[in-house]
Amino acid sequence: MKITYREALRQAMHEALAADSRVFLMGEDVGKYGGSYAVSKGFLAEFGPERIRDAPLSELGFVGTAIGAALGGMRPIVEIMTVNFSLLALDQIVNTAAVYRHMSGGQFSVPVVVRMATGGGRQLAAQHSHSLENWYAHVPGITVLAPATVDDARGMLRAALADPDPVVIFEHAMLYPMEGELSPDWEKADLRTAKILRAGRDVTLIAYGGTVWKAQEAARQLAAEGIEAEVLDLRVLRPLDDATIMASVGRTRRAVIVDEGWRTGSLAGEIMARIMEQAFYELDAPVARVCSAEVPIPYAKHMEGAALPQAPAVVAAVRQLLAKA
Amino acid sequence: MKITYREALRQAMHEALAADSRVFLMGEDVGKYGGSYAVSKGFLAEFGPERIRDAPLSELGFVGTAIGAALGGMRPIVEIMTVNFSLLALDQIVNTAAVYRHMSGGQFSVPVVVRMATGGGRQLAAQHSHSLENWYAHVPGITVLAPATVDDARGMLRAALADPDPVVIFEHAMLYPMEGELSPDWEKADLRTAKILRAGRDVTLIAYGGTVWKAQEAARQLAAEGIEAEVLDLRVLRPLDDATIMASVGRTRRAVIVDEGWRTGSLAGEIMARIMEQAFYELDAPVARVCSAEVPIPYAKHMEGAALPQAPAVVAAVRQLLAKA
Amino acid sequence: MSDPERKPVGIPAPEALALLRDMVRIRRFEERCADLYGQQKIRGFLHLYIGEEAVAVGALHALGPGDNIVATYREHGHALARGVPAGAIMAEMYGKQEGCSRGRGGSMHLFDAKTRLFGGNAIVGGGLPLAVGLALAEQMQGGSRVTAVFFGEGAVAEGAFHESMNLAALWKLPVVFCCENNFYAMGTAIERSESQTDLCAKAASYNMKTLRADGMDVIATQAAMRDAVAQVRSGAGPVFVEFQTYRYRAHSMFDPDLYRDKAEVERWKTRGPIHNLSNRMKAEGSLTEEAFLAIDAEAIKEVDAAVAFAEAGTWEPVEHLAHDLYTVNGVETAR
Amino acid sequence: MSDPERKPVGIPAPEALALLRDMVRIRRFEERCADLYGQQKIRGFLHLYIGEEAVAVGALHALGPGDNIVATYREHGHALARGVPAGAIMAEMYGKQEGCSRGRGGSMHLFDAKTRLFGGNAIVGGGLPLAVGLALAEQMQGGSRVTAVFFGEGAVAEGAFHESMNLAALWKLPVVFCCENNFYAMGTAIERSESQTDLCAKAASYNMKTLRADGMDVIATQAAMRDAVAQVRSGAGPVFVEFQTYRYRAHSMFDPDLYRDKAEVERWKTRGPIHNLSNRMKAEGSLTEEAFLAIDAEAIKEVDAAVAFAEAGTWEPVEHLAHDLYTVNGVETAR
Ligand SMILES: Cc1ncc(C[n+]2csc(CCOP(=O)(O)OP(=O)(O)O)c2C)c(N)n1
Ligand SMILES: Cc1ncc(C[n+]2csc(CCOP(=O)(O)OP(=O)(O)O)c2C)c(N)n1
Ligand SMILES: [Mg+2]
Ligand SMILES: [Mg+2]
Repeated sequence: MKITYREALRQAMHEALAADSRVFLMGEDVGKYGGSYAVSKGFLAEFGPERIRDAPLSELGFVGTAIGAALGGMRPIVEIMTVNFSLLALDQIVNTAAVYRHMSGGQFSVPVVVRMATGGGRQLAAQHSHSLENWYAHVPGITVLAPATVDDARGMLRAALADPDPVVIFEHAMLYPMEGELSPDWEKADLRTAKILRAGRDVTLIAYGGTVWKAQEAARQLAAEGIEAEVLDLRVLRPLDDATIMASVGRTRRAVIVDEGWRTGSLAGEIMARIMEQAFYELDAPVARVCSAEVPIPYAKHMEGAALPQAPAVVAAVRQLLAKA
Repeated sequence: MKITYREALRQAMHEALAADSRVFLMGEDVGKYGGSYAVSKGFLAEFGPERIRDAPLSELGFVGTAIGAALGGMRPIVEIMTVNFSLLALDQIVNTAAVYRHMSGGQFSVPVVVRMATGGGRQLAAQHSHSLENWYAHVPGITVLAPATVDDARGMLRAALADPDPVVIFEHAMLYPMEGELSPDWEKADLRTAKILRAGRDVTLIAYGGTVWKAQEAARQLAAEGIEAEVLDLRVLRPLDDATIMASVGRTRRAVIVDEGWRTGSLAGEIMARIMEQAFYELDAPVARVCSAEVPIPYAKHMEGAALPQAPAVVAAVRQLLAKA
Repeated sequence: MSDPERKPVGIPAPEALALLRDMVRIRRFEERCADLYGQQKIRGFLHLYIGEEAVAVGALHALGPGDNIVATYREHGHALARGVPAGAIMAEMYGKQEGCSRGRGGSMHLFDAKTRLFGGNAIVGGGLPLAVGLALAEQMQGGSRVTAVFFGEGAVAEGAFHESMNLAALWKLPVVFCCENNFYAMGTAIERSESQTDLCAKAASYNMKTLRADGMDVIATQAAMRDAVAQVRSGAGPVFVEFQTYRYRAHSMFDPDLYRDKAEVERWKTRGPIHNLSNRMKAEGSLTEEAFLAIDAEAIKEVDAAVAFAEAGTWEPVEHLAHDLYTVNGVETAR
Repeated sequence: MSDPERKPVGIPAPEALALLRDMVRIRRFEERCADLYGQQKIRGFLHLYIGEEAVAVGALHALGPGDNIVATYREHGHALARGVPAGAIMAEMYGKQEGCSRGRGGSMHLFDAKTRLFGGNAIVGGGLPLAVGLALAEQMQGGSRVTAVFFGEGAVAEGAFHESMNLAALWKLPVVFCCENNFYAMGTAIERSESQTDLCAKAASYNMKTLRADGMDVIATQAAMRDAVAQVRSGAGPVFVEFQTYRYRAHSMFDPDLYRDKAEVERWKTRGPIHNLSNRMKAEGSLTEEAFLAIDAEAIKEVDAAVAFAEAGTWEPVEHLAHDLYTVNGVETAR
């Protein structure tokens, strides 16, 4: 069945709201407006203002409120409109949600799910185009997801809500209108494994969220040149699935990581470090990465395009890797 | 001349305040209390409450105020008591200070200096022991410093204030009482280069801030075993001085990075990635890292000690590297 | 409220005409923006100010050229009223390097050093601390500039508002907090976001002077702002001004605008700021229909020229991507 | 203020005795903590509540066992008054695994699920949104628990305070905001941090009910809190209570306490909460000096036992470092 990423997310939330009265959705304009990305359209009428709770502009406050509500027995899904505004709420996520269980000696779990849109590509400029998934992936105590496929958009929320600890879900803003085939596997979406979306023997392209599709595009272009790229969708950014990564790199002996974050301190860098640590002797060439340019993302289309990682840059990186080896 | 790190910082600020009427210090308890780490003790009496400005508990507000004051022609030094509370101010640093010049097409520079204490080791537990230098090092538009020596504590501020763009300075809380010999070189402190603190041919230990001294300690222990470790103090976390790093690793062909951040997404990972990119074929062994355990830092002394990177772990990592090669 | 259309204009005709002209300029400029968005000449987020023109125009006409302005993502009106050339603004929205922010910022990030327009800020509440800092710098330097910061009523729920109000009042800083209360933050009506909808009462709790103005009446907004500016400039500390207004269009071009009663929108439209003033001027004999049409025609001409300027503009070379990232190395490359 | 020591106690003697006992317990416990800090048995930050005992004791005695408590880093008193065993608290400060947070939290992070003590929070203002959330959960589940959140007057300047107050008032949540106004935030006196030092006036601007109590008089704190809790439990929405109090000791063990007048400290000491109550009880004949000494001796015995318990406690094995990081894999190792 064909379905959009947005619709898959909507179905997932709808199912959760219908199934468990402890689940509620809170965030700016999730109700009356219908969600800034229209993911919760129609929910207010169906579930009412208590459970589809429009919050005032107070990211720190309502994210902290969701954490407290989770401690109080609810299963909140809190939506931060975009990752850009999540900086205002970071204190509550890092200093409360993430540490709470450990610091209390295991007495309290915090079953909160935090959703937010991320990424650039819509000419929204410097303050609205961040990709800070790497920052979240750095924080012990939380689980970080980046659904890139309609299967994961449909399946991950259920697993996230079943998880007794804080889970942060990044939805790449460019993916909402994307259509895909929903496979029966969506019900098996887990919070632990990476997934090979395309098999290939020459190089592994490692990506997550929005860059998965750029990697796929690059793989198609490379195939035309006779280069068989394997495309690995990380899916889960914390904990990283080292086993799947290393198995793939062990087979292909080369890897390029495609990451929309700024290069320095990117998640791509972390994966390179892990490959260095765990598969150094299996590499035929140094792992490469294609990231965003290290600038605030500009508004103008051509400049934004130049700042973000694109398929041709991935293709070029692969060619260079193969030339070097 | 022997001097403490705290005193070196104090002298640097004193000099700046005395030399330039545009410079002022703002932060929680910098005045009447004398600074939570006593760095600004006595300043209030000397410079008055306008220029030694106690701020209410409002990290977002007063950091943004400092940014605005910088735009308005002042040269603010804003002190965030510790990196832990800086999460509350991150929005202003990332979404205003860092992007301002680029996004305005080069019309406005933001000459603000943000100082903060960082790190663990004093049994202050999960909410007071963060090391998030890597997050700041990820952000284009700012310069990030980690003075580890009394020379840098004394010298970096002058350079930071002379810089027309935002500079963030991390002072490791364990270093304040540390004594060191102030060398005449302090006046040459720049905001671009890493520094070799100890020369050695067998392995490069790369560290910054508080871990510099753990690396030094490890180097001393290794020397007793006949292993000559080079100790590289990064000093500047953004931009990273790749040239000095690669030159050292090119000589020693092995490196261990010592970083108090949590391992996943650590600055150590970034440096490993860069070495992979730039010096892969010169390596005799995969680069290793010694980081903090990925847990909220616990209060109990032995647990905190086990969570933070320590010299013996560095020694062990080096031994393992050499055994492998 | 008494019928605003009967109130005497009460200021000299040339001044009133200047206000009228700026409101018409903004209206025509933004109507064209909406068209151009449809044509995909303008992209990204576009937030129109249509209906609210009296606020920016009245407020900015009460400020001097040395004063500082900090605005939001809904700031075309402020930039135009401040004197940023319409061409530079339009070029910015096209993403051309002749734009007032070199095409880097777009609609939400208009900057202009010359007129002391410190942006365009797309983080709700993000401009408030900045304004406090500009005011602090002024106070410390013994200058007489006033800083005016604009923000929506939605921003009042943010911690940034609270911290900024407290700092400004505590330190008696020369800043005017200009709250553009258009009663909605995206789809959220003020009753659903504020436990206390009397925003002046909120502001007063910081021991700050407050004023409320009919934001549909440019004479009233200017008068209130003059009052506020005079107090602030005299050293009496900050003032909070609530401008009650309404946006006639959706929040942004992505907004289906399903959360408001059409009747409510229509009701507010009867109070439109442009005919509010023009009718009063006509009643008093200081404006003829021809004169009004001439103003309108001139505004349209200005917009045409702005569009032509933007169309003729050039694209920043992609090699300049990392320019202006740092001041020292103007051409530092991203790495 | 009329002489508090002349006011009738006004509650039954057994109740008054219970209040007195808890205040003495806290006082003796904390005096020992200070000693133990000198001996380096306790490390990290240690914030003493000495002088402020009437606040936690009065407030917690007005709550039921099902209610939720959210506290700050200055929370020994709250934990003790809430019924967390003194031994578990002392062991926590020793860093022993018998501590109420397994030795992971120390003085600033006392947790106890059984008595619904949701910490100990070392981020100023950090507990407020959490409390709002606990209250929201309660409201949504139709329960009758009240959440009491404690914070200093310094926290009132934080955005977190403002956002939390607005959310709670807007949604009429069952939470009592207990502001422990000891007039200083570290070295910063309230006049230097708040443009409006009347905190009830600030709180009232959220359309929230407010109460002010003499925080040195446990009868008054309990009465105010009972009032607040009754209103909140009746569904009338949140209440803000300002307890005016004073800390006799420095902010933390690192604080040289140079920002306060010694005379000011001495003046407040004459209003000490313990002798305030004990003298009134004695005057009314409901307490003899012997009975008081017996209470004191009992408290000292309890503290001795707590110390012995802590001393006998064991260190968590370092292999357990990553336990409790996630719930699913209770023993997931850090990697
Ligand atoms: C911190 C933050 N949160 C959320 C948003 C998304 N957003 C943009 S405008 C807006 C509504 C703001 O309303 P208001 O302050 O009343 O200004 P108006 O748009 O009505 O002029 C929201 C929620 C944002 N830009 N920044
Ligand atoms: C967000 C944050 N900023 C700064 C600090 C450092 N700090 C700890 S306690 C304190 C003073 C708080 O004063 P108040 O809220 O009045 O509580 P009190 O200590 O007087 O009980 C400060 C500045 C902190 N812990 N958290
Ligand atoms: Mg609005
Ligand atoms: Mg206090």
